[in-house]
Amino acid sequence: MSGEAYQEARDYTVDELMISVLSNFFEDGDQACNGMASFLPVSAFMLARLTHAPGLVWLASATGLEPRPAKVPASTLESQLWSDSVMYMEQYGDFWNYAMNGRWLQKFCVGAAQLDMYGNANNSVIGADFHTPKVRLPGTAGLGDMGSLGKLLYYWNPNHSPRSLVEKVDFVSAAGYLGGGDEREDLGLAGGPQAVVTNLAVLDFEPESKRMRLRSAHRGVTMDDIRAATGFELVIPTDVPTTPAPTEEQVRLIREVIDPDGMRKREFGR
Amino acid sequence: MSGEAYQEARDYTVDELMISVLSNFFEDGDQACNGMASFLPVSAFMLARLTHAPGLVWLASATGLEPRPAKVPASTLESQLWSDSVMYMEQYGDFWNYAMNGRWLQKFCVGAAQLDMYGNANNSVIGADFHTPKVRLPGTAGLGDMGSLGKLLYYWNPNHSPRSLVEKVDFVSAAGYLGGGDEREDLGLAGGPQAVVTNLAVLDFEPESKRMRLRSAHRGVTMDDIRAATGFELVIPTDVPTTPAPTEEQVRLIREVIDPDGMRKREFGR
Amino acid sequence: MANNKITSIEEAIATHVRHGDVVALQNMATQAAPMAAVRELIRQDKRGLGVVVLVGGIAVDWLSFAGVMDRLIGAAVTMEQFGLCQRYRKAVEGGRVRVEELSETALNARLGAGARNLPYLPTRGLIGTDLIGQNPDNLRLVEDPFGGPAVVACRALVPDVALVHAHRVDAEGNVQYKPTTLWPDIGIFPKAARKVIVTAEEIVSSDILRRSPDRTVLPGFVVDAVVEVPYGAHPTSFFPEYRYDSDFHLAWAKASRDDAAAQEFFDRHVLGPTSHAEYLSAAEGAAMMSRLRGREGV
Amino acid sequence: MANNKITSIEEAIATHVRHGDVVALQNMATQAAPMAAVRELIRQDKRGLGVVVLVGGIAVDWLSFAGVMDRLIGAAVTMEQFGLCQRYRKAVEGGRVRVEELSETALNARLGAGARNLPYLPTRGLIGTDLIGQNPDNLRLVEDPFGGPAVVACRALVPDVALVHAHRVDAEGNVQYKPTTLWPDIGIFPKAARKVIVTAEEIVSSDILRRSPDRTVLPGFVVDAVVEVPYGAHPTSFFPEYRYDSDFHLAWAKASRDDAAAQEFFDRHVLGPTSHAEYLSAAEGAAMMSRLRGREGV
Repeated sequence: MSGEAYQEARDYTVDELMISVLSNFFEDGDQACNGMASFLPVSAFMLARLTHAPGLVWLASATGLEPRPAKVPASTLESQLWSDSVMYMEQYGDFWNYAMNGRWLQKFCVGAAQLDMYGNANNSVIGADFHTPKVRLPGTAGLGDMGSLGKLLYYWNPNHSPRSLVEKVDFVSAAGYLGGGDEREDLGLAGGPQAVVTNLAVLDFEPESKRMRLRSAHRGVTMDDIRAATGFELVIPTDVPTTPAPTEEQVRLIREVIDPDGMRKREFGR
Repeated sequence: MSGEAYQEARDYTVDELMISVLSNFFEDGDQACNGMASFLPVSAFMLARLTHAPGLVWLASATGLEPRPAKVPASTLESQLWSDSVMYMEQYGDFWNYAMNGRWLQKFCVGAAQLDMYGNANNSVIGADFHTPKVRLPGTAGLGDMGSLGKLLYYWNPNHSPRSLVEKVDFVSAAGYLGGGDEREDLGLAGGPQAVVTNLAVLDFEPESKRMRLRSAHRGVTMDDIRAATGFELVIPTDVPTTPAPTEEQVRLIREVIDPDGMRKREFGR
Repeated sequence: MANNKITSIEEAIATHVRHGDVVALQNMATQAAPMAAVRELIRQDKRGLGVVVLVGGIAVDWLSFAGVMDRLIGAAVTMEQFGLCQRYRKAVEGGRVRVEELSETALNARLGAGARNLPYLPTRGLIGTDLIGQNPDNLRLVEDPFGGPAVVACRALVPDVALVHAHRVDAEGNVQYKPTTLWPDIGIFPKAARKVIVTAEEIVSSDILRRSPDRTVLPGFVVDAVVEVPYGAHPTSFFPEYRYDSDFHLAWAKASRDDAAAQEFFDRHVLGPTSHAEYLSAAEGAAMMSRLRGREGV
Repeated sequence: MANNKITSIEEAIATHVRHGDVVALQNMATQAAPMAAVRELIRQDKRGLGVVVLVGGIAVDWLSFAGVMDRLIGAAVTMEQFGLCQRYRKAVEGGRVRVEELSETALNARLGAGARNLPYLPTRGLIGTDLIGQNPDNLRLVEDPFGGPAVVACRALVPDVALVHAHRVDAEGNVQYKPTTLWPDIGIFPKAARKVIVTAEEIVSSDILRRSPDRTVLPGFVVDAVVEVPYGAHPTSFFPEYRYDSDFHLAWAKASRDDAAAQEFFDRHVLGPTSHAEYLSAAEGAAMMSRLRGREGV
């Protein structure tokens, strides 16, 4: 790989930027697994394994260990993704031994319909009454577990808006920092949300208050854009860097090797 | 099979009699499984499947489903016993789903170093102090579970003696009827010991007191023999029948088909 | 020795599923749903069913649209890339389907306790969420008797019937999968349920199963009925045999947004066909099959 | 990508097992014990080990005789048709080995809780026995918060190291078994332990494992050391490769009843051989191997 490979790309799209950012959260020695409709995380895992983290263990769809998919398929929960695996892990009896254990599978990329200023997530219902909601969302699935099992959660959100980033979630389907401060800790819960990667910015959580904080803004995105697209007041440091661009090599790998069909684009502008 | 097959055999040994008695406890629709050093139960299951209970499901060594062993091998926990199985059942995650469930695997043939007048069993220690026992026995293994999980327990004992049939066990490794009467029921435990098949007699439990009772004496065994060999006072009805002899066909199958190597004899006179 | 459990899908559903039953439904979004059994539930107009799913898909959408189910116990309902299940959404939002939402570990714990005849099993998931307070009948925060952290006790759940689709099954109900990932539900759904109906791509002799006994995942003694239904999971996938039918899912996703269109689709594909063969031809059987096999590349 | 964990048995035991550790030992009476690892524990004169077994056999007898272990956590210890383990018996009766006796469901529950980071898991086994009162630190009768029957809470057990023997393993530690029944311990022992040492009949490339991924039973990321040891389970069986060595077991059973004879046997077979190769030749390697393979008829 030539030195130029490490040069920041000039020509990249926001999906490629988000994949690059997500991939940098994963290192050799981590184990990563993906759920359904997770084109950006899957691309990020594949990218990390091809670049800085060849030793990142990947459990595709939480069942196919160390697979060798040709490319990102049309679903992140189908057999083409776990092709040529070294192990098919059974879910009920086996996967949860490792996922609950605390020594393995400590980092998860997760999405939610609503995320609030303290990183609490809602994938259950929009509206006041759980049993006759305004909108019935898909449901918490494994997210309600990961939020409480001491995992480090990396949220991705391709549609940064006041509807998806709200002051308070209508319903807590997955624990973030609850009311903020030490509330999560006091409940005996380790880990928690680490970052939120959106189509506009990268956000994290202010260590004391646990309030969501702007870490970096994507190229060409202004503070006003971000404020207008966020349903609550973000903690905004005095100077906010621009999100580091992907390298030319990262962009090439994403476009030519990992996701030539552009499945990653499907997540945007829903 | 000719009518003569159903004639009582004149020529049979006590091991063959015990196998015949045990086999009659199992019927079509039951599921049976064996543990280690269980030559008589294994022979009984094979006999039942060849005669009155072709639909008896057998889970060899609690792992090989519906096996087709050529004969009883030198161990009842080795692969020759589960050869040609239709399923290899995993133990930790799977076997116990069925064994604990309550709908399946309801009858177990079990053995114990000590059995008392209320059917409590001891496979743990002889002596007063658990931690410096006079004799350290193998341990409760699955027996301590089966005694409490509502199973119907059929004890077999090839060495009927005051040492193995005692008034009170030194240590309760598996629950029988505890102190007798309703004590077991009051603890919410269903099932319990149903019979004890020894080299001298067949015993069961008196419905009210739950005390061990003589049901039948083997051919040529006197009341005095039984009294002398039992470490407590048995409930003895006014007339005690002779244990029904195996049929000629049963004896033939045991000797020629099931256990031509006579492994079953190993259990006697230890 | 054989206890022959082979029957028809009509007979199996008529005999083993009663109105009001809690039905555990194998399903993982667009994967492995026993769709032939699901359509039969609808054709027989079962009512008041509770449906247990890990991740329900088009099956739950159809059962909701048909008014067959009035409650769901599960972790999620979605058709993944084909979007949310609109008919299920409408039914829930209209109060016609009541949802008991559980995380995966909580659902597994409820079913695991059911299988093992335990009153409950614990999880450390869900702590801090609104899902515990929402479900006091089945989830309770309890102390650890050894002084450790509290756990969420998940009450035993014993479904009346489990519906399972498999690659191979013999007449006694021994179930085997071809090498592929095992669907999550197989690990526990049929083990917790009182009755089990198995539909399979193929009914085979036990001798076939004896060639790879380590691949038998369900013992016959837990199974009540066995039905051969090739493509029995269509339009969901059944790897490695065939993948999900994208065109079919897209067509339903589109139709489901409009009452008349949904009813028309339903009449053509669910209520109309009087047999599985008719269903397959309505779905362009042969063409569909080769398309799905081809695209799966197996 | 490969994280190469291949090492020698000496190195593996020296690096990963400390005096006083709780060691989970795969074993089922005369089956599948990681004997090469066991002999290395003895040669390195480890002290104060706790040994976790479902059903221990000759391995536990040797570890007791050598004074390596001072406590056992398990459901049973026996060599089945070769009789009780006399040296283990003497050690327990003499107060040199302390026993925490658990039923199978209680041991599984303790390890299951350890694997899943739960403070405890419940069982309904053991109720009414003396084993609960005997073990208040780890077993407690607790009420069901939903008003059902009481259960026995079994406190989480996390062994320091698990010793496993397998048919095949790759350099990263992905473990695969040939079609045979899975040893009970594989289901949970290595998943509950902090560290895992895998000895295998054969180290193979990952590509071999990828041919039958459904037969991989342990993912490499839980494994710390990988050692190739053909006949590594001798004198216990390792089906379908070889059966237990009856002559060897009988010889030990006889010798173990007499101090001098036991020591002599021990010097010859355990302490004497400085390598696994030497051990095998002391046990009449080639002759033994063909005998055991022959008699197993595989």
